[in-house]
Amino acid sequence: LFKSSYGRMIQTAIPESLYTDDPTKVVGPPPGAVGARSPFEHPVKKASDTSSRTPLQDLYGTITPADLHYERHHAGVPVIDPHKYELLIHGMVDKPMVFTLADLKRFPSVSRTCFLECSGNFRSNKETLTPQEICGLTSQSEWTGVMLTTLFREVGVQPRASWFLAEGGDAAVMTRSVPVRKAWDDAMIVYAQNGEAIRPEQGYPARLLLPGWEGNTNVKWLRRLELSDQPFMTREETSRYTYPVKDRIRQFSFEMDARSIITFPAFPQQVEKGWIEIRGIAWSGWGKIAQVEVSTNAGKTWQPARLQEPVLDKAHTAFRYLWQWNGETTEILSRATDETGYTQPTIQQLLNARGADMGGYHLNPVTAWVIQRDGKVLFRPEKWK
Amino acid sequence: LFKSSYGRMIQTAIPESLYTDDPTKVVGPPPGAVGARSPFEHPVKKASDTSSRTPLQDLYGTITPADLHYERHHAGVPVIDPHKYELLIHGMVDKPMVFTLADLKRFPSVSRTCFLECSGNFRSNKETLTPQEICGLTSQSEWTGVMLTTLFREVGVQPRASWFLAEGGDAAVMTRSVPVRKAWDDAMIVYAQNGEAIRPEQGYPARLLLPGWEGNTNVKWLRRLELSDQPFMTREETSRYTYPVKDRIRQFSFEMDARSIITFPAFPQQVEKGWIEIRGIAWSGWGKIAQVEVSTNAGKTWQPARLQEPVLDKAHTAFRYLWQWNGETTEILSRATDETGYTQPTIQQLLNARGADMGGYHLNPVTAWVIQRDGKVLFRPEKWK
Amino acid sequence: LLQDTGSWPASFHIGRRATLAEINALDIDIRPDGKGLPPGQGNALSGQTIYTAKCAACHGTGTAAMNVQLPGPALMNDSAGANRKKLRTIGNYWPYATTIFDYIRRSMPYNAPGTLTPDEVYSITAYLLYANRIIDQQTMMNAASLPAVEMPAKKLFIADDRQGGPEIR
Amino acid sequence: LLQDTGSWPASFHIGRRATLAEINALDIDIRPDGKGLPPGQGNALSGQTIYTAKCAACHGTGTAAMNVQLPGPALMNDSAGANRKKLRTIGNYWPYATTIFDYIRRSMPYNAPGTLTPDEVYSITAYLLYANRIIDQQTMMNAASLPAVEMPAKKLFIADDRQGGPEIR
Ligand code: HEC
Ligand code: HEC
Ligand SMILES: [Ca+2]
Ligand SMILES: [Ca+2]
Ligand SMILES: [Ca+2]
Ligand SMILES: [Ca+2]
Ligand SMILES: [Ca+2]
Ligand SMILES: [Ca+2]
Ligand SMILES: [Co+2]
Ligand SMILES: [Co+2]
Repeated sequence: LFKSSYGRMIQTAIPESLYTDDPTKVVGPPPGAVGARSPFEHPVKKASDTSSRTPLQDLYGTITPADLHYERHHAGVPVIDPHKYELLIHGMVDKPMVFTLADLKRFPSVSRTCFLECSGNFRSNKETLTPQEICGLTSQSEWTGVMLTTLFREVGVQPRASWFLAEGGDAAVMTRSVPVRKAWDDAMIVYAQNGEAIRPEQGYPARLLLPGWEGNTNVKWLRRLELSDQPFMTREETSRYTYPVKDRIRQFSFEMDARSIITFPAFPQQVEKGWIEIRGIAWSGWGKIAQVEVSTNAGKTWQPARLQEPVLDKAHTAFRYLWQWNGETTEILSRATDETGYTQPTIQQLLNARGADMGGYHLNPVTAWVIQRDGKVLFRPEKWK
Repeated sequence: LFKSSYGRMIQTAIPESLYTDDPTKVVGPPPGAVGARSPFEHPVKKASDTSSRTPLQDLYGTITPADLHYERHHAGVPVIDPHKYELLIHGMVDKPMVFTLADLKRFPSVSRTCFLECSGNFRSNKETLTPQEICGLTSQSEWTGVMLTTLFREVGVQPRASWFLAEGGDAAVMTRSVPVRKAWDDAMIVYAQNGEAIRPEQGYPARLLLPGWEGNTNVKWLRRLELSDQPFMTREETSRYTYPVKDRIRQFSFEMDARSIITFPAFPQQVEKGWIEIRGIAWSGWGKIAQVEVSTNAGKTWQPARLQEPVLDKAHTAFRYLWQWNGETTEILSRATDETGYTQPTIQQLLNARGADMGGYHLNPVTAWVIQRDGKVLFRPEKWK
Repeated sequence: LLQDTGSWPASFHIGRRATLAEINALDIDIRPDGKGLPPGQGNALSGQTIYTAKCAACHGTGTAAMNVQLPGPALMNDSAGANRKKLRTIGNYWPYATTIFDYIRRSMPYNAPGTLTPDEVYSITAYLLYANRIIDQQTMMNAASLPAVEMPAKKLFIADDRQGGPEIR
Repeated sequence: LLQDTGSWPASFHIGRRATLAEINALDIDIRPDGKGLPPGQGNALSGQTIYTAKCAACHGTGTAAMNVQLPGPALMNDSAGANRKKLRTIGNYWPYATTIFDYIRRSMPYNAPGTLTPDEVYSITAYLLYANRIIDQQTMMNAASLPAVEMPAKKLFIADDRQGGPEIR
């Protein structure tokens, strides 16, 4: 008689024994305190020693679930007690000050949805790469916090201050120098992500958010800001996050250039002849996405894709393009154009601009997927080294 | 020597032993496959036998984390195998059809962010109620799926069809009748929520989404749609989700009227004299929020609050109002106005319109918080029965 | 939000045609005009026996709120149409008799939904109509008689007249 | 996005003034001009001993990529400024000597960060500069001499000239 589990199950662990041929005949677990994924869904980040990548091909729309946000740390994820947390702002200010987390939350707040992207976000070594492997070091959240200007106003940043050091409270004591102009533009100190407290991997309890700027500058577990009249030339802005351009080394490359990737169809999908909605995301660190074009004939001709409204500033923007595949081998590509008029380049255009030794940061080439006759989809690797 | 846990910890369970006075001295867990909340954060839904409520006072911005989305089921959460899932559309159509989940995902897709709210979302019985307890039966997600019109076009809905039955695959085999006009307007069948597959509690693998309409009509675990020239008069639209208005019973009340609630400061917060940013959310099932006004003197005068951009159609909209509290006892209130010109009423206005026996559905009164001299915040209960 | 469907094909050729057998297996709803009612019948006499065995444990047999809190709501009122403010039941709040059949067949008993035969559902429906003073104990309920039952609360129902705009309704 | 701050008070009176002791406890950064360098000193001779004990296990002592994959990157090149395309090291890629001190003090050794004394950091810094053929084995590194070290790669660095707009850079 008691097929019912009413009142006895906890929803965070639905056992296999509950699986049934006809769910209309079995009462399920009642409402609970915290939900959980369906036991049939297992989206995971792909982790290496130093980073883990968002499964772009498993996602829909534009929000990245917080537990699938990409990670890049330089000494792991610190455990920070929010009651002990403090942010120090000092240097070229009238009044050096300390703010607790509760203090930060009391200031006027702002929410904004934008992407983060590691500037080393590109892999291209073989055909069997997923969108996650090619460029899963980007994710998007709705962030909430205080505008950095609000705090700069409070401490009285001096007119001659042109840079600030942002320092993390992790075991790398991560530091980056940031031009003060970014604070007057749109920098924030954020303590919330997708509606709840920011996650440990994204900087709990508070991080710097520099919309559109390379991930590493968005210092996590932020403990200190020092105002200065010059950059500090930390290891992360000299030995790392710089790259050869012709015979020089380009430094302080902050904005992430416009980029897009088709996430469906993509390896390891297999598609059928007929109507296919080509889907992907496009973003730019310079502003809004103005247009995404899709080619279904290996780049010979391009058609505009539909953009999902609302198109936000410096945000992952979903695009879609309806295509009837005739079953012949072909290549599909996407390219993003942002509101500054910049169009996502090919790897060859990047090579022309930067030289053959161009290094691995800030690479945003158009990527192509080969659709084989059997419907299998393969990445088309770019070879340039 | 080995304080480091590098490579040995898994991040989904950071043990207390890792807590340290100085996180800059201890390497933390490396990047992982799935993130987790900080061990210091425990947002939870408040569950009864039949529903669980979103902790509005613990949230920031406008997205509700999927595992904190409110729940209301009539026979628990079914476990549905996505590979066996099918949606049947039949009745007054030219071509009755069956769609698998994979089929639904192949059609042209759309993402939209909107709220859901149970039409029974109101409690008012005592002073010590949190926003969660007063009106936590509302949450917001970014939903992705197929427009219902896309499917209706495919099956050929007949011109005389004016209603459709939506039926769930749970043990209640939940059914509601919906006017076909909502399909031509903005109804969707959604399979994704906040970037990932929809959660079991919200209808995995697919549910009906009727933006702005009472939660119960957004049938979860959707298995069947039947087109008809009349409503089916199911239990949920006769015995339930109807309410006495004067001497009659009002039926088919779909749209959720404009509403707002201050979520900070709110019970059980205690505030200090000085500057306070009053925060809350406002929403309307009839369209966009046009304005939110805040009163800090028990309703004598009202001032416009700032609305967080982008203000979306039928969506939770964050509002903020900067206020300097002088330490005297007072009452703070918010009231929303939507783009149709409707302003959130007082309970007295609702009583005047509906009569003393007005029942518990579709109640959206202005709610007031009493700020005591000691900074403690209490709800001001409404008594009308 | 809505797509520009101008360039769309007449059909995407996604999904497959439903068979009549597939439709019949799921098409369990009953409309107020009786459409969907299966063959079979039953009256309050047989219904009372089934109700006592399968329903009373959760819904009780009384008409008023008892001291114990039951898992399911009360289903009966002393006199049709009365006491609506105190207790909403089939007798004083349900506008269509067909809804009783539809709901019990799909959702009840709560712990074993979908297990009742059509005759059992007709019988229990007849019993609940009888216990709410709407039909008498012998009247057979079937596909012809059930939709014809006049429910006392029907006249009370009005369609929502809210329409947006400044007026509070 | 930016707030209309017109109606804001000059101060919200949230947060508190930092004390000098608090600032000094956290203010560990070193600027290229030497600002922030603590008292103390060391040269490559003492540095090599410490490096062998605390760093070599992860970073090796060689200058070329070895067959074993070490946990940390190689830090030395045979000749200053050479082989940049093959191996990026302090000698051929780091523009400021102060960065070595700053980074080692805050982040190394990887498994015990923040445990080195100023003298130890000066010594290791001197050793790494020596091993990269930039200074000789005896030269003392301290708050005065370290910022004065000319790094071979400095002349290579240029500020980003991307500025949005159609041009690919
Ligand atoms: C194990 C407990 C249980 C049993 C046994 C049970 N029910 Fe129910 N019944 C419930 C619950 C709980 C509800 C409310 C469900 C909801 O609101 O979604 C309910 C609701 C109902 C309703 C709707 C009441 C209203 O006011 O809307 C009817 C009619 C009903 N049951 C009839 C029956 C019949 C007939 C049987 C036996 C064949 C039965 N029930 C057996 C628990 C039970
Ligand atoms: C347990 C392993 C380990 C030990 C011991 C260790 N390191 Fe490291 N070191 C690393 C790793 C890993 C990195 C790379 C960190 C990163 O990229 O964030 C690194 C990076 C560095 C760098 C930056 C290299 C570059 O090219 O940017 C320097 C300089 C350095 N270490 C110096 C030292 C010194 C000096 C010591 C001893 C006092 C030391 N390390 C001990 C693992 C170690
Ligand atoms: Ca549940
Ligand atoms: Ca720049
Ligand atoms: Ca991690
Ligand atoms: Ca209506
Ligand atoms: Ca039917
Ligand atoms: Ca300093
Ligand atoms: Co990075
Ligand atoms: Co509801």
